[in-house]
Amino acid sequence: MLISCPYCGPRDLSEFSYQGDASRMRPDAASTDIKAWHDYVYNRPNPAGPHREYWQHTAGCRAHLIVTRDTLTHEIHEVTFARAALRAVGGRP
Amino acid sequence: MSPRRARSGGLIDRGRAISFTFDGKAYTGHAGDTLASALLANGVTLFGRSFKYHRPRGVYTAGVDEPNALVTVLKDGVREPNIPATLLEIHDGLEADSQNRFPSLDFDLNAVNQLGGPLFSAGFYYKTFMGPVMGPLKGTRFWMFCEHFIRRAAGLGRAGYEKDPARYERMNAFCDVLVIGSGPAGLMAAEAAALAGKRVILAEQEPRLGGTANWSGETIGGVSAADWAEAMAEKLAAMDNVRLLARTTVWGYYDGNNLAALERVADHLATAPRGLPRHRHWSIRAAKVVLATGALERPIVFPGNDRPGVMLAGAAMRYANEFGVLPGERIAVFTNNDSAYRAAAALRKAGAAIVAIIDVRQDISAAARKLAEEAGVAPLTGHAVVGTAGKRLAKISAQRFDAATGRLSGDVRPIEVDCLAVSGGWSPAIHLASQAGGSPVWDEKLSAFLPPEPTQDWLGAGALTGAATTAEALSAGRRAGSAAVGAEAPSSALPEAASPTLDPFPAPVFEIKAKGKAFVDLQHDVTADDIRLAHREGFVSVEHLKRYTTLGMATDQGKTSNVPGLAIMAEARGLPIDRVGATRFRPPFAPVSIGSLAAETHRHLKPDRLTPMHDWHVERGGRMMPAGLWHRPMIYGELGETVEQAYIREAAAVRRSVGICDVSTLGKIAVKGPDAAEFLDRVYTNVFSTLPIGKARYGLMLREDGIVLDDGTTWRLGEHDFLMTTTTANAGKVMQHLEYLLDIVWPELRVHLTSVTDQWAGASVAGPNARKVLEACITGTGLDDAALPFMGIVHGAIDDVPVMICRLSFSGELAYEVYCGAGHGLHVWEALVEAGAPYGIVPYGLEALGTLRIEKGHVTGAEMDGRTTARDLYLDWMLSKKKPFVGSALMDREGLIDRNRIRLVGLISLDGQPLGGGAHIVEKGSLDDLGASIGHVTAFCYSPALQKYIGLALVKGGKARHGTRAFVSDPLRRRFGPVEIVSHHFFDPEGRRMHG
Amino acid sequence: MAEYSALALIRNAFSGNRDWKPAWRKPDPKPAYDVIIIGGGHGLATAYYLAKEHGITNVAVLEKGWLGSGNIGRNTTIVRSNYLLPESIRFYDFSVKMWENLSHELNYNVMFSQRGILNLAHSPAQADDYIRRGNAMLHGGGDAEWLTPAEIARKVPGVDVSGSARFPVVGGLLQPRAGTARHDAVAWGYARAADRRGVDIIENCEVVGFLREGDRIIGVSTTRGEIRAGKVGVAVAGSTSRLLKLAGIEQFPIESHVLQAFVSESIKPYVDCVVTFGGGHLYMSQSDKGGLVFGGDLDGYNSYAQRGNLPLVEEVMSEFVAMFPAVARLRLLRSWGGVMDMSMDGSPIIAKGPLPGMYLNCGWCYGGFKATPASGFSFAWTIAKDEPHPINAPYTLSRFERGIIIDEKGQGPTPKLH
Amino acid sequence: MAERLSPLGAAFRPGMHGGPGAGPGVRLSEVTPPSIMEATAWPGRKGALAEAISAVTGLSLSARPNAGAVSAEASAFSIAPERFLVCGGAELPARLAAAITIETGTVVDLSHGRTALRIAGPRAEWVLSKLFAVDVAPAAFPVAEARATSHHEIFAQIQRTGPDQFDIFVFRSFARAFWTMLCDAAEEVGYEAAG
Repeated sequence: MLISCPYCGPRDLSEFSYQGDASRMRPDAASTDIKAWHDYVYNRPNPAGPHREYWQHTAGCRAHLIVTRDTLTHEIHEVTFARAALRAVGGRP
Repeated sequence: MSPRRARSGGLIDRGRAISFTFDGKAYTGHAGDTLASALLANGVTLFGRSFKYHRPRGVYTAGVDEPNALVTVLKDGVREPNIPATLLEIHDGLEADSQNRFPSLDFDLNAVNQLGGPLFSAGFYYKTFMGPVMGPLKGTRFWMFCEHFIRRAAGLGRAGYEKDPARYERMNAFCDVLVIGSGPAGLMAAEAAALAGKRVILAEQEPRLGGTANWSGETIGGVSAADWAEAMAEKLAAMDNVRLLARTTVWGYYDGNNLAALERVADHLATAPRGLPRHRHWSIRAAKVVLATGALERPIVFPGNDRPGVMLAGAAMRYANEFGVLPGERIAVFTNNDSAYRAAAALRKAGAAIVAIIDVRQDISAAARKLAEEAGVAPLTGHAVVGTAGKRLAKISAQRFDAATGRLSGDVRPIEVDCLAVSGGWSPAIHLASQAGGSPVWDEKLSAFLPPEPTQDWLGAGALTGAATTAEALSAGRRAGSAAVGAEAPSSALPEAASPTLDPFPAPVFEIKAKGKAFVDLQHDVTADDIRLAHREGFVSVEHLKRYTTLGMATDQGKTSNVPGLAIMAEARGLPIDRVGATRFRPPFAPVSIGSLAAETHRHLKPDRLTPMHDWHVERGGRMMPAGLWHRPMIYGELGETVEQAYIREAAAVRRSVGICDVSTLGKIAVKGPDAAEFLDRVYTNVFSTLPIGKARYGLMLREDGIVLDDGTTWRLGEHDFLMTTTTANAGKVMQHLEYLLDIVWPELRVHLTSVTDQWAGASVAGPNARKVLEACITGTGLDDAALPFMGIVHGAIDDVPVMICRLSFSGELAYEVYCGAGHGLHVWEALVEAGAPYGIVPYGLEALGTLRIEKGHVTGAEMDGRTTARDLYLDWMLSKKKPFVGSALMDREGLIDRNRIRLVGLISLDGQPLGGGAHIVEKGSLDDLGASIGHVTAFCYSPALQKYIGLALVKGGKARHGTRAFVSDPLRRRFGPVEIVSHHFFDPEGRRMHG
Repeated sequence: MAEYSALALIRNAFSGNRDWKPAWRKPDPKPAYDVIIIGGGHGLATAYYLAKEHGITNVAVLEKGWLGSGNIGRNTTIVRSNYLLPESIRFYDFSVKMWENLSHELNYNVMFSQRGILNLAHSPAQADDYIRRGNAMLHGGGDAEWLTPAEIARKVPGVDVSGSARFPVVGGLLQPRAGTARHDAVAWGYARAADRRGVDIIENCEVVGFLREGDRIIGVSTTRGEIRAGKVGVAVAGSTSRLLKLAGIEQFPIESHVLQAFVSESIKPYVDCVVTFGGGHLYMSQSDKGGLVFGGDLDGYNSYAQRGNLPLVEEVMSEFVAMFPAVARLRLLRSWGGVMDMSMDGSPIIAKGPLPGMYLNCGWCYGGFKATPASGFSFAWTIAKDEPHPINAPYTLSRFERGIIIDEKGQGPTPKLH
Repeated sequence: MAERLSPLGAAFRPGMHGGPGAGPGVRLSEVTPPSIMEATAWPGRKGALAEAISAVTGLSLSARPNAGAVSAEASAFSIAPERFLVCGGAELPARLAAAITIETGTVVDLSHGRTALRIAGPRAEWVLSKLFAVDVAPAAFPVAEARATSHHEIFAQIQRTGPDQFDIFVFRSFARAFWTMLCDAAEEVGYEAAG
């Protein structure tokens, strides 16, 4: 599998670290809603099909990426910088 | 002259004789021979013994699909089993041995297995060997007794235990087009893409480019096909944008058009030149792939079809045309299709007598008849071979056969032959296409699976797609090559190929049912009856068939047996073949050396990570041990010292006077930016924003789930400038954790992180005389309590080298961490050692470091094992109540604050014996009557300060047990003894020494 | 019924093996059952124990493909109970004891061979870890031995115990009662034994939805029609999230990951026990056919594709030759991928719920095969009695919310690391 | 002040090694400059950072991904979306720190933390291809560009400083291991280790 890092270009999978589901929403830091925290930390949609997920280009530019990838075919549909995307929406995907 | 070498013809170099041995006997062949062709030329027909019945077997194919002729190669002082003789190029001094026989290939005792044939039917072992239900052999014992013999009888070659001395290498490649297969289609594809100026890699598994052109006997462009291929290869080789990879098997088609190939660089050489790898593992990223992998011939299944002397017709033709070898002198051909007629004609032309062509079809094409004439024999149509005889093939029997009903009739006609060339049609080599994704498509007329619709970026050409003639292959190849690069096809005329207009479609006959064992999978000894038995017992899907009978699971991966096996099951089920299912092909296409995939790591698994003072440690007798990738001194051994004596000496010296320890491996992260302090407040459990410049603070990090992640000190060097330290083990993990938080959780924070672990060399100088040592060599700063209080930071110089010193202590002594640029690390270290000489400064290793920290009750990875909370470690005082931090939300869940959790305590051995890391703690019991575990020892040492064996432990209830007695229980090492549970703060709990 | 035995084998050999009967029937689904189990892996064992232990025989096992096509037929066949935490030791030791009698119980040779498993330790800290585990096993009633490098060299020739190894071997933890079994035989043996007790094993029957009455699950709709049931058990490791989505549960503490497995060409007996490499992550054993069967880490990302990646192949081979330097000269024959049900703490869930009428058995990570008997036994118990057996009582779904985590590796809620 | 010590130690063996004899395929050397700085901009400030670096070093640096500039005294390469690796003389750290305000970004001194190894010669691309999964063909990786990648655990920033010349920056603690691997990979084509 090759991931097209928006900075480095297409690179081998082995250069990236998988950081999991990108649809998780971290509760507000001060929130004491255990249920919400539990959902954030433990629960996953784990879809069979397109999956938005975080990857870090650890062995390259070290940026975190949001990758949309099909878990049935491993086809990658879209790659963007995570930080820029999240800043644009105030940290809430 | 060898008995079976044709007088002329073939692409071998008759001028170069090559000597080799097989089973210790010397033979001669020619350059260009494979072991198979050379042995055939020498009249050898017996190559090996089969897997289960140990039946004698001859060479069956001429290539990668070989099920029988597997040999062990002895080279470089090591054994390499299971190499197909058909792929093994001979070289001077080659030593090969036959396999799976005892005592010899000619006389194999295990052949007695044949007598039990019906007993050893498919899956017989599931039904027996279970042994008695009662008595001494109950349970698994009887089975394991039987299994011992089964294991010895099974297996093919014998592997050695010596380390493989060969060099392996990985190569990364990128190209616009990867063309796989260099037959006429592949050559044309490569040329078309190359002429468009694109980067092309052409991979061919054989030593010589050309594929079928090397043995088809056809002409292309007015010259012999082999000459045409050679000219094409030369033309491509001269182009800068083309890389030709011969002896290279593309074996894996992975996601993202990443393909894996094995290049056999030096196997064919008597000795490899220095630096040349034996095998090279190519990882190729291709924008497009052209699959021109051709087709593999398959046999017809009939009784006695495994006798040495029976081989595929295409293989027989190839031996004659490519190697100038006659697989027999009196050859019969048995076929269900036209292609075998070409073999007959070629073999005749090479000098063999064709004694019969037996064809299951009643009617054959005119072209086939003409070829039969060339072969000098009238085809026996509507007939089938029903048996064979002879130790090596001497006779076959033929009988009238109705292809529509499969019925045999009439007299059995014996025919004396020494070789039978069989063709059951051709199966496109769809393996890579199938690996790429999608389901193969059954073509009824071709009786073959065609490649699936591409789901990745590949195009097919040639026989792979069912093309029947060379002319079709040439034009399809060029089309594919051009299409792959999005270019117009070259305008030059296609080379003309002259080939007979054969009927491309075989008769759908896969098996001749008559009396006797008819083998489908030759290597695994799976018979047609085995398949029918599987059907009878309900193992009817293709996967069940494979698993129950082991069909296609051998080293040839069913290349010859797959379709016949499916066909026999389909018939048993009364279904069309495609309804039985197609096998999903998985990497590798053909077996690939494990060494090549390990590549350069075969010689050294992981890189060595060294501190600036590494060589000093080694020179001073430091016994180095791995700490992750780092090498760190465990002890500095003096003559005659045990490890325990050494660390006690080192630790005692620290408590008594002063010691020095290399702490360069600690993770160090520069945390910079206007929001750095805020960021640290969020990731640490305690507060850092209040930390003054020039001071350090101990910090604790949790995971989001409330479990301890790591600890360390962080130093404030400026308003926006922090230096964080982490444990050696967790440096990478913490860095990633922080980067994740900054990129994803708090993208609004203005903080930059940089790993500076390697920038700084660190030396910890500890002991009552530590300050004196530093004072003896430092310039530019004072070190008294006012200038450098506990947890203070100063800048100065040692021997003109700038240093940064933080007064902090892991040992409980007055101690300083001295940091300088790594390139100066050794210099500063030596200056410190010199300054310490008057005080008897002692370098100390990890064991002494551990001893000192155990005496102080400091926790490390053994206690922070990914399951413990801050409370478990009595670090609750570090959990700020003023602010949320990572992990604060979930750290108070009921399971994490349970009173019965295992929590940190100290242990004192009461019997004067060591405690043992990993020992458990029990309230009562003995080695013969193990009590219930209430916890375990995480670390232990002999404490020179306390003059006792002490340890840290995680014990249920923790503090509540202080002052009570328990036992350390280590049944694994037969140790049991009394302990007292105490506070983990063993030594100087008030911390007077480090503040002193 | 054709009892399997040596005598039966001889008798049938004389009659040309024509009288063997199908190992299990191929019935059409009935409109309703007392219990439906979705998944022909652990589900087969569950059905068998429902029938045998609880007398519940009106049971159907639904398998979407051919029987054994899931993880029960795609693993590296290791059976062991060398765990650290008491909950795990109790459960897996129970399982090993069941394995020891399984062939007799099923009248089917599942080829459980107690050749032992040896975990090599490569640093003093790792040795302490393994010793802690070995002692935990012994205190929990299991078996364990500690081997020195010299003893390891004698027991497993070919292992690099030299000081020049990148991560020198400092010792090894041996569990003698561990071993390997023939994975397909386990599926087929349970299927045959359950079938003989009246259970309907229905292949090529994919569940496409749940039948509900309010919150309650009252059956399933399948590619072979609707089937009603008093209770529905879900045991579909690798597809748990997909199945639960059909029941309206969108979020669950499971991720699906690919694990690759490998087998070398067949060779004469080379290594007797199962060996694991502590300098990385690798396990290997030799099958009765002679192939070296081995595997390593997960590919490391969510996947349902049963397709492995190349870098992981390279990584596994690197570790393999580091442990056994001679195998560089051997050849990789086949690789395959399976989809693992990775839970958030690396331990399974075997519990009632999460909806009324539903029972869940999932989260096996890549340790499900060895659990088959105990999993089936305790799941059957839970379904039959509506309460857990003591061995599966800790494996609740609520444990994450309550913080009662069973984290063998101490990796926290990062499924790819378990 | 004391000389900065090379991390290569005894692994550095000057002279000709390996290969078939017809001259070295590559030349290997350590070229760690006196100063190595990492400079990182806040989002949207990469252009300003490039200007500041240019002002200090006299290079004409763009903010384009992977791009760099080299002069006799200094070099700077973009190594990440907002990050540059800047090399130069002993005075560079102080000057760069002064030129880059907290409003633009931050700088970190890595002069001791990274080691630069140079591979030059006709077979440099071939040898590098053994170690790195990046396309080193000139069209894909032109002169004055950089690539951040890794050889297994060893993180590496590769700068193409000539048609046949690459400078590889690795973490100092890995430098000896990487040097050894580089030599090993070059053995096939023959190499000269030079000071």
